[in-house]
Amino acid sequence: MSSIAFLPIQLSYGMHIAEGFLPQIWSLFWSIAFLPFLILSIRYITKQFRLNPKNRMLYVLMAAFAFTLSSLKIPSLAGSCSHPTGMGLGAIIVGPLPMMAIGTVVLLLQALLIAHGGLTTLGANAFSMAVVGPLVSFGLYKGLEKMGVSQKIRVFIAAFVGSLSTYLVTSIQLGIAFSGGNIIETVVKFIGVFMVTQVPISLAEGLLTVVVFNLMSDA
Amino acid sequence: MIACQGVSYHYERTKKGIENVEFDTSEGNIIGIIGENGAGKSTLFKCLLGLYKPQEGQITYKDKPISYSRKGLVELRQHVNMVLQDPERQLFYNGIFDEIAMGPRNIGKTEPEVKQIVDQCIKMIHGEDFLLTPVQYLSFGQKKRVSLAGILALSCDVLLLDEPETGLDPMMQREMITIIRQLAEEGKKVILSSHNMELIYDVCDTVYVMHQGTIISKGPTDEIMEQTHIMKKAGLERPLMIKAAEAMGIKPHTLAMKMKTVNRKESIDTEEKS
Amino acid sequence: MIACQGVSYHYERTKKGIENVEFDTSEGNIIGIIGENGAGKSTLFKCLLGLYKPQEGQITYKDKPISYSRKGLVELRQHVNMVLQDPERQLFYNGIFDEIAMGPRNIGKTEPEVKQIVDQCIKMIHGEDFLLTPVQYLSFGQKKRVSLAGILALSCDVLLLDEPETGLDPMMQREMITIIRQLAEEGKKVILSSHNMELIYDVCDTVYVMHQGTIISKGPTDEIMEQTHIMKKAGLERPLMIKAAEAMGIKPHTLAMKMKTVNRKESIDTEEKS
Amino acid sequence: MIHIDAIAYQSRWNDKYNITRISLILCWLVTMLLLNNLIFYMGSIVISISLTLVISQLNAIQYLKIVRVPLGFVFFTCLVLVPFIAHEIPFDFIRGFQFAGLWIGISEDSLKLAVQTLIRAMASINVLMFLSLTIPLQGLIKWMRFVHIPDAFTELFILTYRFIFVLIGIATELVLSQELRFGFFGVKNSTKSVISVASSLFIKAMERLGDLEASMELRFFTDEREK
Repeated sequence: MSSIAFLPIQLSYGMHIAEGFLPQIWSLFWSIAFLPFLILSIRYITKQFRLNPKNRMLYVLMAAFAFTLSSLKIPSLAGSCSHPTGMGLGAIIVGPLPMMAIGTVVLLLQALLIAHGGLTTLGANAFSMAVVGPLVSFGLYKGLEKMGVSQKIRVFIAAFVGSLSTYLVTSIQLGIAFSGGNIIETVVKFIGVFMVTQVPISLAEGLLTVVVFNLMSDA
Repeated sequence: MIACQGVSYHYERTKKGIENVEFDTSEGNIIGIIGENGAGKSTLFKCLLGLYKPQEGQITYKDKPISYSRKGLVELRQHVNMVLQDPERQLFYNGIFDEIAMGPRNIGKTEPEVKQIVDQCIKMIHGEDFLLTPVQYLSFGQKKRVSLAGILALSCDVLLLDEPETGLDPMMQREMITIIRQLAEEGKKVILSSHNMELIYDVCDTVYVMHQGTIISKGPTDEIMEQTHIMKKAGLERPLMIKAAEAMGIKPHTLAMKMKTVNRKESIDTEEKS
Repeated sequence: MIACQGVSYHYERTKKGIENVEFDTSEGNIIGIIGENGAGKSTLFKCLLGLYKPQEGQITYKDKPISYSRKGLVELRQHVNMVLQDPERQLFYNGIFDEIAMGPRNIGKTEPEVKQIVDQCIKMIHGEDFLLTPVQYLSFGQKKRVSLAGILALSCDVLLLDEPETGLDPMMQREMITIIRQLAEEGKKVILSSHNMELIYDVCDTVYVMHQGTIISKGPTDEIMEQTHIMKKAGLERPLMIKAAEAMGIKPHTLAMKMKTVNRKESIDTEEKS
Repeated sequence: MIHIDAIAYQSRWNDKYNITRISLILCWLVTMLLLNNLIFYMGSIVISISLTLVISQLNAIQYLKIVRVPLGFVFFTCLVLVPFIAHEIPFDFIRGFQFAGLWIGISEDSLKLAVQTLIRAMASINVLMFLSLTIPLQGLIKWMRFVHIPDAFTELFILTYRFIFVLIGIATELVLSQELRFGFFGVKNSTKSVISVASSLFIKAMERLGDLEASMELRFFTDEREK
């Protein structure tokens, strides 16, 4: 038991909204906004499981990979309180639709196993990380492909901007919920505060995704 | 060179760990650590590497207590380092050169120095033949040797090997033994943990027996491994060689000498045929 | 029960694989397959399981060629199945009950039937103590036993074991051997691959020696393993028991008998003490 | 930190009344949020912590060590709530300054908002911890089946729960071996090593795919949905 319980694991906080942080109206709003996407995604993965059972383990490993990234202790990476999410990578490999369910599973496990995020804020977090992020990444990847941009740059931009968009959406969610009448100003405030950690992390996410893609095409 | 004085380390919740461990490398160049799974072998290794800080006792390198500052640990690990059991989990690059060069590069060696170090390490692991093969096409045994070379590149003088023979077929095991012996001859201390009693009996000068976090016995390998009650207590079995000698009513040493003749004859036979 | 006639299977890219393999289980209940890493052992296993379809030759189960249709394979694997070397690659659930129940459930057994099967399998692997522990908190040896139970639950009559002893400490190895013997006594055919010549020599009735994709020798374990040239050719070593006997100038069988007395005496001694 | 799972597994009642307990805790969480009442929040904090300590058999210090990180994060985010940004000086203005035509500062309202949010989040986090420290995920899986969450999602959840332990095991060794070869020596090395660990982990995960598929096929996993 010791070997598992005391892995050098620590919390590294990404841009997840903590349990109970949002007022009830916004918890409800984002949960409802997210629900149709989740239903669509579950329908899609149900069909995919039936179509090709191999997809099941592919999705599982995507989810497990994203979770593991978030629970890894990286020694002495000073100033980092965040981590890459692997969502952009997933979106490029399996498409954005299954990533919505995969992202939700990851968020659920993060909330329950590493107290990162929450249940009442699951809707809000999933909307930014599992819906907008993968959609942006996938859209950019496909869009840039049509424009004839080279693979490496496409992958980088897709992952980088996808990760940034997740953080932008979270800032907007927080801004709207705590605006006190000044929505734009408050959103800008949150964007500014979290920029310090999120921009380097998004860069790392972009780089990581490029490296993985190179390794995959080598192998 | 490296030694433990009364070292205890307990994991927070399970209270397991190691208790009052005395360990030193003064006797013998190849030192074996044996015990069941969970007896504390890897906890001890992690303490020796400064990965865990003992709650009691101290660890000394060349008679000085080790420092747990970032700088102190980097210093320590240039002298004391470990090869993990599973090579798959310690190879990061596609090219063997880059893989072996990783450690030296990280501590800021210049490229000509790196080149020299890598060449040397390749020689030590007898890896000249496959130097240019991408890592993913290597056999398990070759990967294991490359991961050893990656640590040798740090030119440390104490080398911890975690189950160096696991997963190797008999020929590769023999090659690994040859390499271990060579390292010891060059003056390095090799500390190895293993479940293979024959291997330990074959290569180790000294052996430490662990059981439930404590060292229940230490001494010259042949003396310790002959003692049924110690081995039984530790959940181990005496090496076949010793049992066979007992069955025949002779000394294990005598059998070992006779076996050497057999082995020598065998290799001569094979050479003649080929 | 299961047999190969002139089976060849080559990998598309590397051209490696197995060539003209003749294999059957008529002699002996525990059959060993030995050879270097890459000699073709796991390719043969995959062919026997219908995971690979041989390019030449055929595989028969109870004298009927196996069918590679979806239905045929499901049918086959209810009789012939395999336990992988690394339990981490085989365990799908955190709950041990669900893990063992997975196979039976998938072939449509009802829950009461499943419950009965799982109970039986738990007993076979002596796993009553840790039945309720989630898989992630089991020791390596326990995981290995659970992965065995997951296959036993299919109540197949031919069981392939890939290096069943790797990573186990001596006591757990002995436990694994006991389980293997029990299975054989119950009338199952056990086919195992291993690098541990002592294990093979100890438990197998028949042994197949593979080298570069072909079977270079087969026969009763003691006869085959005594032959230096075969073992050398396959890149293996004769078991220590045989070498020791040769060194003493006696028959391996005589030594084995004497060893049994030693082992028996040892366990009696320990029992008295405890 | 994943030892929350180990604690839940070792807690009293780890296998008892899981479905009821989960349903009750979820109701508690939602009711608390809906009532939005300070006294109710305070009461919740006291009750949830006491219950957690009793059932999980943790002592107060161990518990604090676990909640320290999420609470610290919430506290930090609440600090961000304190300063307001507005075009006009609010009537309950306390202190601040004007910058580029905007007022930045603290008002009674913004302070109150921050404190309220902090208390609400603290209460909710403690209730969530009560759930995750006293009910193992195995129980949650039962609950998910009980309330008929679609099979595919539950399946994805169960298998992911299993494989995070496998991947964390691999990742831990990858990090260890980087650490031993000075991979985290300096910022530049660290960044390189993090990416190196993450990408190796991904490749290893994908390599498993083949094995897992074979392993699934051997136990007819693939046929389950076809019935």
